[in-house]
Amino acid sequence: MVVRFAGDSGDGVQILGSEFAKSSALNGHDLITFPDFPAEIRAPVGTTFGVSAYQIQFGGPLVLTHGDEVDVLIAFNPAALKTNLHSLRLGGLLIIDEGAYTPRNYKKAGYEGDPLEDEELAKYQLLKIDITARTHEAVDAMGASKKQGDRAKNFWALGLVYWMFGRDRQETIDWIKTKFAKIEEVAAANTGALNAGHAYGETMEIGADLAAKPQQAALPNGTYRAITGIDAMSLGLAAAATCSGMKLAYCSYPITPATGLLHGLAKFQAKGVITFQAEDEIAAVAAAIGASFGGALGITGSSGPGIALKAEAMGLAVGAELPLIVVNVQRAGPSTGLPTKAEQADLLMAMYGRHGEAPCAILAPATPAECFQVMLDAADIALTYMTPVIVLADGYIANAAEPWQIPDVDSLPDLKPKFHTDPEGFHPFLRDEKTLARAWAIPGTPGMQHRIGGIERGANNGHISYEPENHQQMTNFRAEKIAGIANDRPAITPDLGPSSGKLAIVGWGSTYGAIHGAVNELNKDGKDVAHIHVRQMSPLPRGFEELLRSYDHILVPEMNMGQLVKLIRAEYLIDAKGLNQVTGKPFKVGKIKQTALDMLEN
Amino acid sequence: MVVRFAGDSGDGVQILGSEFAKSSALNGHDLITFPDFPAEIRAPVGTTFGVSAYQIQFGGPLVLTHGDEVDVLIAFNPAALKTNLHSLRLGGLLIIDEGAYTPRNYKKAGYEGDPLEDEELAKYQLLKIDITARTHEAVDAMGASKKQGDRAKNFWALGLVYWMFGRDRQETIDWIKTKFAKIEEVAAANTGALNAGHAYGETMEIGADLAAKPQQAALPNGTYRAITGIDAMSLGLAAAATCSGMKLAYCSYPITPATGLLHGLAKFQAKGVITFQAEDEIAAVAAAIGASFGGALGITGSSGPGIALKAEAMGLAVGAELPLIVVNVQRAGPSTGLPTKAEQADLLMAMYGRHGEAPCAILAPATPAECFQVMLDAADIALTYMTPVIVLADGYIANAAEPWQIPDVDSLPDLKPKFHTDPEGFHPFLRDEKTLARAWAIPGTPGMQHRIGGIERGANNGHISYEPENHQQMTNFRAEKIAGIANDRPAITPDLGPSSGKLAIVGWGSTYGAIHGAVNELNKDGKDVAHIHVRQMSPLPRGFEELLRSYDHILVPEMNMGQLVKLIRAEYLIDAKGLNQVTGKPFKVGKIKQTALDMLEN
Amino acid sequence: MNQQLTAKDFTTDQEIRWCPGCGDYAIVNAVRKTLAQIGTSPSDVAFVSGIGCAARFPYYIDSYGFHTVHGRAPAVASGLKLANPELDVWVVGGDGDFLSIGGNHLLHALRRNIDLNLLLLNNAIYGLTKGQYSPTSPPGTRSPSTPAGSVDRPANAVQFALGAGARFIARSADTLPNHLPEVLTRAHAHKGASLVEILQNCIVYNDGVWGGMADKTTTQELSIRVVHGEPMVFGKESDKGLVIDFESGNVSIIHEADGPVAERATVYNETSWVMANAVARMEGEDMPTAIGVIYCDPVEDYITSLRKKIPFKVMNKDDLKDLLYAGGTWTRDEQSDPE
Amino acid sequence: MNQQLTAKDFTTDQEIRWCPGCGDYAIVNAVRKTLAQIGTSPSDVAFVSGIGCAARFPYYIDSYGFHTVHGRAPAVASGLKLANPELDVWVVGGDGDFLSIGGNHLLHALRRNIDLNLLLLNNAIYGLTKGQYSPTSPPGTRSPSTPAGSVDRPANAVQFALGAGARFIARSADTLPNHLPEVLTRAHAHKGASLVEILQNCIVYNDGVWGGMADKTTTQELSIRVVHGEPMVFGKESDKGLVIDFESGNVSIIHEADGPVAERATVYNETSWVMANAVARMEGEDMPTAIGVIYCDPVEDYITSLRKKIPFKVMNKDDLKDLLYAGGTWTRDEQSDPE
Ligand SMILES: Cc1ncc(C[n+]2csc(CCOP(=O)(O)OP(=O)(O)O)c2C)c(N)n1
Ligand SMILES: Cc1ncc(C[n+]2csc(CCOP(=O)(O)OP(=O)(O)O)c2C)c(N)n1
Ligand code: SF4
Ligand code: SF4
Ligand SMILES: [Mg+2]
Ligand SMILES: [Mg+2]
Repeated sequence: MVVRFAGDSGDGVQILGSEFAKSSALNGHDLITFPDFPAEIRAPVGTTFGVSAYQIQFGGPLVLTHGDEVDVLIAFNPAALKTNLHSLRLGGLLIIDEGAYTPRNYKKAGYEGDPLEDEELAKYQLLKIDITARTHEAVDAMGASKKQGDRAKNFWALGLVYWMFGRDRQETIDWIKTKFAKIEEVAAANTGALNAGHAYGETMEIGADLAAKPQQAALPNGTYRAITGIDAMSLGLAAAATCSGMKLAYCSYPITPATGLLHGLAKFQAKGVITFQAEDEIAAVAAAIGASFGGALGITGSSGPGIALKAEAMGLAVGAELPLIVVNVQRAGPSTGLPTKAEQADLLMAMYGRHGEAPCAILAPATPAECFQVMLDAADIALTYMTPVIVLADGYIANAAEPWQIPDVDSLPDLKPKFHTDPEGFHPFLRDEKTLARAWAIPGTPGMQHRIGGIERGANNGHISYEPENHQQMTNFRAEKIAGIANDRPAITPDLGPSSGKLAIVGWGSTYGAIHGAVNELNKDGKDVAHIHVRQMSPLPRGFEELLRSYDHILVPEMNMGQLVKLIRAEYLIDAKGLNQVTGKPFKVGKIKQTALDMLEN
Repeated sequence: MVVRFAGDSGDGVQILGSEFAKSSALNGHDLITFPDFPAEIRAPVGTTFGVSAYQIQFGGPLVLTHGDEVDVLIAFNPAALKTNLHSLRLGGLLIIDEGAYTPRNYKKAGYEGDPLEDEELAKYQLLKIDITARTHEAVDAMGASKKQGDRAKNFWALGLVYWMFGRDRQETIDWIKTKFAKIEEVAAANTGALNAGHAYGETMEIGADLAAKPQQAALPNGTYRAITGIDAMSLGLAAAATCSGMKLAYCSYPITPATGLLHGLAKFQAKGVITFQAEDEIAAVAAAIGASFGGALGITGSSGPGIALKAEAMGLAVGAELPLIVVNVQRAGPSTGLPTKAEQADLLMAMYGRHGEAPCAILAPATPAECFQVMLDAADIALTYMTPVIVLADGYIANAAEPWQIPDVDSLPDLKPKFHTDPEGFHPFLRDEKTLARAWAIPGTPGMQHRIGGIERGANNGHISYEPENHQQMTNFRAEKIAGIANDRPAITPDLGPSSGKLAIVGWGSTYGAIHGAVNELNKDGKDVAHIHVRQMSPLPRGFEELLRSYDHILVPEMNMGQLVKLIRAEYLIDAKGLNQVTGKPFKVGKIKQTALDMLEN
Repeated sequence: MNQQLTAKDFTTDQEIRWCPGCGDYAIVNAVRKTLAQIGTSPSDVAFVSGIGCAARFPYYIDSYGFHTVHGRAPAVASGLKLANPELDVWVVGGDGDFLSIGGNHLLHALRRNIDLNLLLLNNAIYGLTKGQYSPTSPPGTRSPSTPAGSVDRPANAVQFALGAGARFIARSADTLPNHLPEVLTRAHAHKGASLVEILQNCIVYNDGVWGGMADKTTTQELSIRVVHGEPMVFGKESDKGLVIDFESGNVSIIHEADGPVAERATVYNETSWVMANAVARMEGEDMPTAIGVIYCDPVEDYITSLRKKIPFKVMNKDDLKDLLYAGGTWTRDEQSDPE
Repeated sequence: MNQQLTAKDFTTDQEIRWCPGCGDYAIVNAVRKTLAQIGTSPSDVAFVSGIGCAARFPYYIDSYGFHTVHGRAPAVASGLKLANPELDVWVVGGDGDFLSIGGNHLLHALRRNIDLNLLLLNNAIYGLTKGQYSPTSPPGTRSPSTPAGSVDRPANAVQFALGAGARFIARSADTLPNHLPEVLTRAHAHKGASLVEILQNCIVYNDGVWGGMADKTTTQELSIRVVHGEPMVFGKESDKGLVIDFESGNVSIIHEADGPVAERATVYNETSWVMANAVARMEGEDMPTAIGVIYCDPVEDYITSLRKKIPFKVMNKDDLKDLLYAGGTWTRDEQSDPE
């Protein structure tokens, strides 16, 4: 079941959505939510570029995407209708707030005439309710001002959908109480609106005809919370601090959509996280590197333009062989591009976007919840191999939410680094034979003074060295160190489908849900298709070539013009085909499925 | 014939070398020279890290590299011997300045005992001359101070080699006169030393036994000058200014080895070149972009670390579709790496080192002299397609010199841009149907006001657009525009050898000479091998795939860990093999030849 | 252009995308009005900006516009002016754009004294990225990145510009529709880099940060218009004045009640760095905010100095020939192939 | 450490790679001497630098050293200090490193007042890249990138730091082996960001840029040691003095011949930004260069302020649990598989 709320930025759509999501989870559904913010902070009321939307798919046994097509669309004003109608499936339920469909408003949205008169709408089940008026009816008596009444209409709509999907209102009522504890009349108005919406639904028997009742989730027992990717990253980093016993220094400069990580971690300051809003992205990565030099786990995060600025300093971390995590919450580029839209077009920059031979490890979470574990893995790799690790998330993963089973804190891995303290025979480029990690002695350790930097170092003494053969050797070390990570980590296996066969659809990052959904459907249709999802982009995972070779065809859907597909082709000379889309929007399951079917036919 | 001069930074080795090179050219030889600077400005006298060297290969019919092995080595002090002896071929002539081989000096160089007593030297023809003493004998009477006398020993040595290779001294004597016009006693001392060295050679009949007398060059008739890559780039840009009738704005921040371009162009200021030393590399590229926005040809240049810093702003130039030339004189990385050593490890950064899908054109000169034409090509592409063009040179090409036939100014191409001046139907993202270049109207043109920037633009009106399909379309345009450049430019053909056969050795950039030399030798030995040299790295040249497919094997020698080879493999699924070396030193002909022979055997 | 221009001539058809109530609206109007008064043709004007709410400016001014990348506008504009010195170049950015990521470019543009009009729209917050504190936020600012309150000591734009060697520094506010154009006109007239700090209200993330400046009545109490050659008098009733203690640099308030302020207040001298610094640094509950041309002490601008040394010309074929043939050349003129 | 340290304890086995005669030698010696006197154990000291001749510094000091990338040392050091506040952190860079590419990081390190000792080795030239002019080069500097002479107005490090809000600013020179350690000791003692500008001679590319400062006799004529609470007297015979005209900020020279200078010269006050600015800005043929602690007016440093608001602790499992369970949670406890 896919529900989409859309209204003006001021309509409280995001609150409405997230309350509904919480209730869906409490009702035992699996779910994925996706808020769709406007690019402007607060565009003039009623304009199309000021429309804010929130989409949720809930049900079971597994929900993989926020849904290709919407079953129920609630459009609070003409601008919301204009920009969102295309997402509604034919025959879907369209609820509109009649009170907002004035000529002034539909002209602002760019309609010539009254959109509700348009024949186009005949394709849907249209339900016109004057939500604004109904809300005022319910709350005006409670002492709320006109403005407060206007603002409560999102709760009225929430009450309505609660009725439609048989939800309990108590959690939300409690939440309203806490949230608006200081402004009693607002709390009262919101609760009143919620109840009124619910009663309206009940009276009018709205939604009784909604096709299939959504299924329950097939999730294991445990304690859950709904989590966005960005929050899962913050928590993953907090966990890395606990597991490593280290200080965590997150140094960043605000940028959409990475800023949430700074906000999230700043909230943890009192628990022991250091956050530092630097003057720019270069200072941010430099400070993170300084923190790592000082024996903390230095982390920086940004999005495309900011990551591009960090390239030079990341090279320093490669040369100095210091642990560092660089989170790139990708957005659509080039340049400023579409800052609020998602894209996966920074993979090759992550691989190659530094001067000289400067290999890094690169990980990419596939889902919001996975971000937690990926951050622990990133910390583990950074500390074990003394290397920068790039984490490639994107605007979709960052903002989308899904249920996440809260892990047992005691079962988290031990990430404690081995700091060197014995001066005997020490130099900073002594290497661990197995991992090739260099020896890490941190400032303040008696007797271990040494100097590192970005100039090439002698492999045998750690001093500056301009020797030709030494440069070759150190370059080899740096390359082998990263390549060697694959040996210590799990071999790749398909996420779904047969481990050999006709077609493997290979993805990475946020295309997970769409690919998984498509392969699921294809398998159900008896098609010999597998889903392979790469989370370890550099080094590519163990067993990847063999696995790929066990299928006749390889399809690589990416929200870019073909980047992973290039790596696969260059690395293995396998004729993988790309399915590419750069529209700032996630793939639809249907598109991937259709492409796969076409490939299977040929 | 390969001669190498090596001495302390203060010994005047670079002057000695370049005077000898000039005389070699005047004598009708082809030649390539390569200065080998120390990383330090002026390290303490006598230390190995203060050694400065200059190598020249001269002869004919064609000289391709500065030589794998040295025939004559002149080592002014023990440190020079220590760091340079390995380059001398067995049986080669070793000339040392006996006066400098004191215990103090050879200890400073890190020798335990007197290196001249070492049995090792038996492998060479050792010629010990107390050059310091001989110089003083010659010049002390001329009123030169002790210091001036000491400093004249490079001219003494020059006189000696002039004798050995039958050269005329007059040009140099004239040059000394102009150069030291203001300090007469120095001019006299230098000339005196030159003559004395020559006389010494004559008397002692030194060099009479030098194996083969070098051949004359097989160069076409014309007027020549010796030119380094960096000077050829400066002149190429100056020519671009003349040919386009545009202002040329070179905005840069000093960095080794790219600084020469700033120095070179600064000298042309009075002729109409604008140079701007910015506060950093980001400001430099930003100013160049601003200059282009203003209707000039904006150019920036740097080396690896500085280029990395420019990535974000280069994305802006891609998005805003402005002409821009970015010269990267590559040096060994990662990070500060080996700043004075050459490497080709920034190719993939040039291809992919920007966030989002941000394709650029990339050119790479193969030889110093070629840099002139490549700059004209870069300007042509930048202006024709409204795109950034990256030029990948390296420290070797920048500093090496070879004879260059000065082109006829009247035969240079017309690069005049078509500025739009007609407001009718104009918007800045109107595209030329053929080239896909957007319309360029420059500030100051009446009635053409418009706004550009890094946010995605509507293909149909040039306004900001967040439309999903528009982003796809614009991304396609940007990709197709760059891809289309290949159609308008020549198809690739082998530089040497058959156009199909057993093996093609494919190179780019400064490996040209070594590959050409190797293929030359292989062809002479009757081997079925071709040399293909790529100068157009993005888009890859027309006909490249077909050409590659016409050979059984492809070998790609690169001074990196395998970058062009990755592009070839990904693009064409051809199993090209890499031959990789990152020692900061150019390839030796012998190494490439041997690898080719090994491949041919298998 | 001969006919009188109006603000409309500098208005584009682009819908403004600032939040309703944002102080930027008033600023864009003031700028349009100023441009019309100055009378340069729109096609000879260029607006360059970085990224941020403020940096959206070029879309709303009908001129040549370049919305570049965050922080780099002063550098882009420097290149533009070097290449096209006849253009009237305006640079617009927020406090983050100009003083955080772009601080270095601003420093060097000011120091070099390139003839740019730099408008710093200071709302003491990062608006576009939803409200993080900025380098001009007062200590203790609670924001999503400083939930416990910031501890950084803020940058003072005027003081920074003085330290950078700027020769024209002014301050006004979004709430001063008449004063702002006056100051902008002065900035434009100044040949060299002119920095105008415009106090701007971000109604969404930092509403009221400039305190009473927004309110007509309180403005007169809370700000002082410094005017060259005039005593520093302020207050609705012109009943207060400022006296600079030159030795300490401290400024104190005097009251009409204690004698005529116009006679006792320090006479402002816009060419004095001491006074400029003193009024920029004034702090404390009652101290007013100095607005007006705070410092103006012209020296020759970069391009004029440069062109005195190296007159500009376009390179022609003869110039090129000179360059190509410079240094040693030799001519090869063999009748037959060499051996 | 209890036993008395010597300069040798801070000396590495690395061969120094500066040009013979470079002013940096004297500076490294003065720093070693200062460190020994301060007496912090070498293992509790860290040196961070960017790139340049000056930035080679860490190799020659036996401590923890990080030779980072060009311009970023103040930012790297800020992160280091935040992570490891007990370390004694020194940052060394040239005028290019600190004021050209690194100007913004220096600005923000000073503004934030992070407890770093920042040594700016100012030779008014780019040494390592072979002699281009720098932001501190005097106008008219001829260099390979400005063959006709530079036209930029130079940055004045002290004035810049004042504008940036620095609370400790000092100046000394490579030629003052006793003065330099004194100033360095003061800088170290200052809690917060301390900027020390050290005039340094680049014998290869800018020999003599600081004029007579290099020469013992002329130094006393050409520089003045400003000392808090003492009259500004200078000259070999202490026969000259400086008087600040506070209203204009101008400084003039007085002579013993006209009356006792010690009585007439202005008494220096290092807490006064007016005096600091005045002596930083002095210009003209005869005007001496001010050396010494030019400005020192401490305020709480960044980390102290931060830790007052948010005491530092290491995150433990309970903290983590709190975070993981924050927000709404629900428990799933089905006996069998859901439908
Ligand atoms: C390289 C880069 N870093 C960060 C951002 C994100 N960003 C956009 S505007 C902005 C700051 C906005 O603050 P300010 O400059 O004060 O302008 P305002 O929005 O307040 O007018 C930031 C951090 C970006 N676009 N590019
Ligand atoms: C990103 C980057 N840009 C440029 C350089 C080249 N570079 C190295 S040091 C330097 C400037 C040196 O001047 P300064 O900081 O004054 O130090 P000095 O050598 O004079 O001591 C430059 C431009 C570099 N290493 N990295
Ligand atoms: S966020 Fe603030 S500065 Fe930005 S448009 Fe809205 S009110 Fe204006
Ligand atoms: S170039 Fe100048 S600053 Fe650098 S080491 Fe030599 S003398 Fe010192
Ligand atoms: Mg702001
Ligand atoms: Mg310097």
